[in-house]
Amino acid sequence: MSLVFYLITALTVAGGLASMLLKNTVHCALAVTVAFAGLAFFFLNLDAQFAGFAQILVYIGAVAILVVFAILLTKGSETPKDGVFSRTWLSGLAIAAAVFAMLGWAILHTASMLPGATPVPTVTVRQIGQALIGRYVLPLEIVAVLLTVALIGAVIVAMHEKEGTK
Amino acid sequence: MQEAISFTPQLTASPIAEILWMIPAVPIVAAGLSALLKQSRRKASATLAIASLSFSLLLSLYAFAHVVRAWAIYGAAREVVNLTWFQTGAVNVDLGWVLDPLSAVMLVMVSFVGLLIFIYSTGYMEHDENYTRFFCFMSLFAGAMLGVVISNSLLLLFICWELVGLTSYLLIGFWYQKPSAAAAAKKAFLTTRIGDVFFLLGMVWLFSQSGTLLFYNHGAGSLEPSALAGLLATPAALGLTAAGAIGLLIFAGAAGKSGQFPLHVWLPDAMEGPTPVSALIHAATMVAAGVYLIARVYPLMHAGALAGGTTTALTVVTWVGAFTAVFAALIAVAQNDIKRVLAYSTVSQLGYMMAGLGMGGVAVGMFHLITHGFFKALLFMGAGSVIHGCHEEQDIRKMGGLKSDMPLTFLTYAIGMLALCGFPLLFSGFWSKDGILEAAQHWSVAKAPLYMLVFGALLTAFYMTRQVAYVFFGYWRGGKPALESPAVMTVPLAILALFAMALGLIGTPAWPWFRAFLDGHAAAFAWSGFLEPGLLTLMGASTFVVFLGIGLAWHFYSDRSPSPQEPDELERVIPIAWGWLRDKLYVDEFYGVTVIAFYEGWARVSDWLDRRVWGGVVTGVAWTFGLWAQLNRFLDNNIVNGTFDKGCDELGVGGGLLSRVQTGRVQTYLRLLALGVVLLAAILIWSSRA
Amino acid sequence: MIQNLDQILVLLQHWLASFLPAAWQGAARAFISAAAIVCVFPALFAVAVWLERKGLGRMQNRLGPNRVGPYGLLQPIADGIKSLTKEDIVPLSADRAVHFLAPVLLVVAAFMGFAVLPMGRNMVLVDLDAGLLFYYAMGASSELAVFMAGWSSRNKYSLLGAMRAVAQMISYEVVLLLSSVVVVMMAGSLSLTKIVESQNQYTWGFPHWYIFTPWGLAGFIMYAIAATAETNRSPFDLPEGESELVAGYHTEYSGFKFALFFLGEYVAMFSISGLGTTLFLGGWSAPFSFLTWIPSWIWFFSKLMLSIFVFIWMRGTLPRLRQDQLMNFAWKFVLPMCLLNLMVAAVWRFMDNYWLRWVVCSAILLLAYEGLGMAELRKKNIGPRSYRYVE
Amino acid sequence: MTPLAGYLLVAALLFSIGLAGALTRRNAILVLIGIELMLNAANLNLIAFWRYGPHPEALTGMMFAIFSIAVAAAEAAVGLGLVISIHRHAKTTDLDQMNRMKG
Repeated sequence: MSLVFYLITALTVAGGLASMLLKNTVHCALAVTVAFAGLAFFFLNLDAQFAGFAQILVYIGAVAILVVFAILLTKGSETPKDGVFSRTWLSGLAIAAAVFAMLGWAILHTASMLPGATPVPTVTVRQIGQALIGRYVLPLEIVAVLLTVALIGAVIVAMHEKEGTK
Repeated sequence: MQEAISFTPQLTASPIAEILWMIPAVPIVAAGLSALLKQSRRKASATLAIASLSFSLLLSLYAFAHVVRAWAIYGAAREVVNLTWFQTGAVNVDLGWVLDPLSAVMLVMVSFVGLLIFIYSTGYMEHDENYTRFFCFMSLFAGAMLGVVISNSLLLLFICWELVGLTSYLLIGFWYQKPSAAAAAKKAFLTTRIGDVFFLLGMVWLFSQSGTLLFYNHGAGSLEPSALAGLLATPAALGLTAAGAIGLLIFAGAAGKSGQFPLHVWLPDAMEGPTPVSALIHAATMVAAGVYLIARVYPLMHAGALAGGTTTALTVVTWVGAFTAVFAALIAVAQNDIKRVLAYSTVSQLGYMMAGLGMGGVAVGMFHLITHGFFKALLFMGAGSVIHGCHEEQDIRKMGGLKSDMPLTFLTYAIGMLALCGFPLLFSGFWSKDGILEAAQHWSVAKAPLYMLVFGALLTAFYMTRQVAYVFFGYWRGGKPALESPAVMTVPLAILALFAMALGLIGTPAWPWFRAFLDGHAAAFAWSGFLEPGLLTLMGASTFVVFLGIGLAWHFYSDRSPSPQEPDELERVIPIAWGWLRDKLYVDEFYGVTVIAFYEGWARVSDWLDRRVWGGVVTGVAWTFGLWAQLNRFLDNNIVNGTFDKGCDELGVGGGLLSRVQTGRVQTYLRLLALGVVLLAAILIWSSRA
Repeated sequence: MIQNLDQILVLLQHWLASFLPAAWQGAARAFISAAAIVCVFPALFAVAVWLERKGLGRMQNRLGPNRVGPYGLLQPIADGIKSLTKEDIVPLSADRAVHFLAPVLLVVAAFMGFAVLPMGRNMVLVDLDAGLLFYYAMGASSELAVFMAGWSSRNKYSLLGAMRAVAQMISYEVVLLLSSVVVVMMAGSLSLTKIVESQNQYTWGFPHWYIFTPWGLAGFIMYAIAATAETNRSPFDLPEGESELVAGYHTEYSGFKFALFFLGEYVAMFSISGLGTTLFLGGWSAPFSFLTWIPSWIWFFSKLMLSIFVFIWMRGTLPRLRQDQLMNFAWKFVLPMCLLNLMVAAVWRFMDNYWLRWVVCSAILLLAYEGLGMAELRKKNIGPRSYRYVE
Repeated sequence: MTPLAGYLLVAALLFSIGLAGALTRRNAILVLIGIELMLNAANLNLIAFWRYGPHPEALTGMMFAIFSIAVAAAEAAVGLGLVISIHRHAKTTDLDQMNRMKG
């Protein structure tokens, strides 16, 4: 548990909390990018360089931008009159708390069995590439198809209907 | 990438085995090319198809010769080339092809008959505007079929198998403007699909058990002793071993393709397609693919049989085959469509093959398959020639006396008919059927199949003679007079006729070359082959039966009056039974009734569920309904839909009552979800501690 | 001697670091290099601004800055002082925090890119195994900064500019990535130092730069286009098209923050040119084997300045595109070409006959270029502007 | 407390935060953001287990994380597309008002 770990934790959790609590939707989006960045730092801290950079590229470079675009397109940036939280926010919070309690309990209960510090694994990008087209070629293909389908689907869903196609 | 797909064969096989893949590949490529051709490039497409298939034929002949040589030298000859398609996780997915007597024989048969039919169809399809499409599909089919033949991995076989099914669908529905054709195509596709589901199950099971789908892989294949032992060790349900159960599942797939009894309904309707298609796909090759598949996995079916004994799987195969043989023959007696008669006869002959496989082993069944492939193709092409000559008339009651108008067709057709009847000594059908009967005679389990098959032989002789009498003898009952077909159609007929006679000689008891070849031991010529106990009596019996059938039919049908409306002679004798037979023993109707009964039961059950269980089930049941409707649409449209709508309305009502729970708010659902997770986890933890 | 001249900066760094206890030296070296980067590039920025204004002036038949110092050489300093002393105005309705963070984030992101650029032999701050990925990750985060700037100033011009900028940057980022993937395929590594090493060889005195291959040339051209768009330079400078929306996303910025934007833009330009140099122009390697005695970093920076000059030149020459033309160009022309280029690279990789592969690859590319271009022209999506005069 | 346990705790916390947001916010887009957070927490778990697991050289956890990042990107694209089209029809992104599906 190094100092770095605590710093990143603070950053990430703060980002996450802010993104869920702030009133202004755009602020939330920006805050969540902080959380994403924090997670990327976590990955780097875990010697998963590739995953970390991929995280930044995908989430900050793409998802965050998508989100802010969506916010602006749906006029979501101005805060609604009747509060930002749904009417039944209390039960939701309770359930989330319950989930956290459950998870935390499980982790702490089994913490003693978890492995301690292990030697740093050396993973080159080359190895990852080999794995991607070797052992994991099938998942790779499937993900490729999925992405294509998702892209087309998103376009079709968000596209303006022409007259008469309704 | 090299790691992922390494196309290096795992051992060095002979050059011909190395390039065996070209046999199916070339026609498929040809199909791809002719798919790009313009509709007007008729000659080009035909040339492409014929050239590619002739290439395949040459290769096949070479491969055949190679195998024969190897067999002469080493006895058994089997070469496999396997390669890894891709690997995911620890699992290798392998493909491969095998060159052994079985595949070699089949290769030659398929490519030879196929080539003849291609040439024939250049004449037959002359006036069709979708000529190019036709040849594209045909060569695609040929390629896929050859792929089925050579494949050494159940996966590859399944892929080609599905391709074959697809092309069959496309070709039955070739004249999709005719609603009947479209319906027939759908029916064929879906019916075979039922079988294929079981096939798939069997395949997956086999994979999970033996870890490979390769048939032969130098001791590591799934059909080789080590794997078979493992399969025998693992018990399945109903006292079957895993081997038996998998075998039966695969047999279900085979039954679907080659129209065995429960799933035979599609084959007669498939005659909606062009006649060359019926000849190639639904007589000679594709329907035989099922039989070939069983022959291929015979070790699996036969595994665990004691000396001279049999296994459950094989017994099932036998009974299904024998029953189909008689059943279809009965129906064939009362058909008036020239092609339908042949279709039912095909079904019954396939039954013979299955029975032969079940009782006598690979050689017996395969021999009948090969001979049947030739003479049934001959018959279909003859029928096509007749139809062509009679200006697309298919009803035999409106024909007659053609023996003078179309002498060549008549001659060849007569030869084919005699071969199919099993006319003694001169015709191949006699020897191959005799082999099956002999096997039935020595079968240890029961004698009933023997009698069924003999009866079947009688019927076969009867209905074939009836047909010939109708078509070629008596007076011309049609409209404008018939014309002989062009040489491009009759020459292939002649060639096939030659084979329909000569081919029998490689399988006589005196010189069982074919059996020896397939079983991998030397063949010797000895007249003493005839002197085995009971053999001569059996031959005498079958000969007598054949003559009896021909004689009866001749007695009934030799002198028909010129009026096409006049009822069938047999109908006068046994009107009720006749009606039954004419209506194909009401199988389709029977399916309709049973399924509908099942339907209403299901409707009531689900209705009851709805009144009590909440919305999730509602959609579930509705979905199942949808599935059933999909699956049964081709059976009996109007009634099914009636029940279906009724059921859905009631579901709607029930759903309306019960879907009050759903507030339509996403977050509510998410909340319930999370809550459920927590509760489950809590239960889990609590139970694990207590 | 030559070696020392080449490595002089590295030696200097080590010498400086050697004053500290051994434990700290690693950190110290890193700090020194970072400091060097942070000092050098702003200086370069000043030079570049002067060059641009002078060059543009000449191209537009003006004198350009000539008041402050000889040939207006001190103009950048004057500008700097001015922008620093100016009042920093933040609109009342602006979102203060975001408005403040935007320029900072932009500059930081722009500078981060240099961390993985090898500016000479052994002259790279951190030699990451996934260097290229890191670079693009950093580049991606600058888009957010632009958006923040535009959105936070509560000004329709700013917002429009930001939207344009982000859309354009995203579209062209795809192209940027894909056009550099070919290099990765060939070098077999994402580490920029390895990429340079693989280009630092000579046959008959000529270097193995990737630009000297069909796919490399195509890749470089497409990379250059994408880079111009990424940095919002003319002819892709719609986001700050003065004539349309005052100054795009930094309309509402003044004084030092404006200077920061300015700086960030140029630094981004430097870093992206540096990357282009590294990927296609052989990084710090000399153009001829007999010139290798000249220090590697000189080569790097001269190539850098050369590409900067090209940027300026293009700005002086080409008219601005229209938004739809821009997008169509990106998605319907450059992107397909990029994808094709990948295949061409694969062909090149697996075809062993040297001359044949030259012919095949160039043929494919040229044909595709012709075909696509013709198709697009026919659809009137891109192509020469048409003018209609009053009869 | 082992480092792994620390990472797991952080992941759990992030997951719960995301869940809380997804359960309580009105704005559909923010619900999506919450879900993204949950996904990321899961990724953190995967990577952590990969790092401290017995076979890091097998890359399983890392691969899983990379794939899940890709899938998450697709999910975001589709989700936001849906939100936009819903907004086009219902003129709102407020989940409390989107209860057309109620039976």
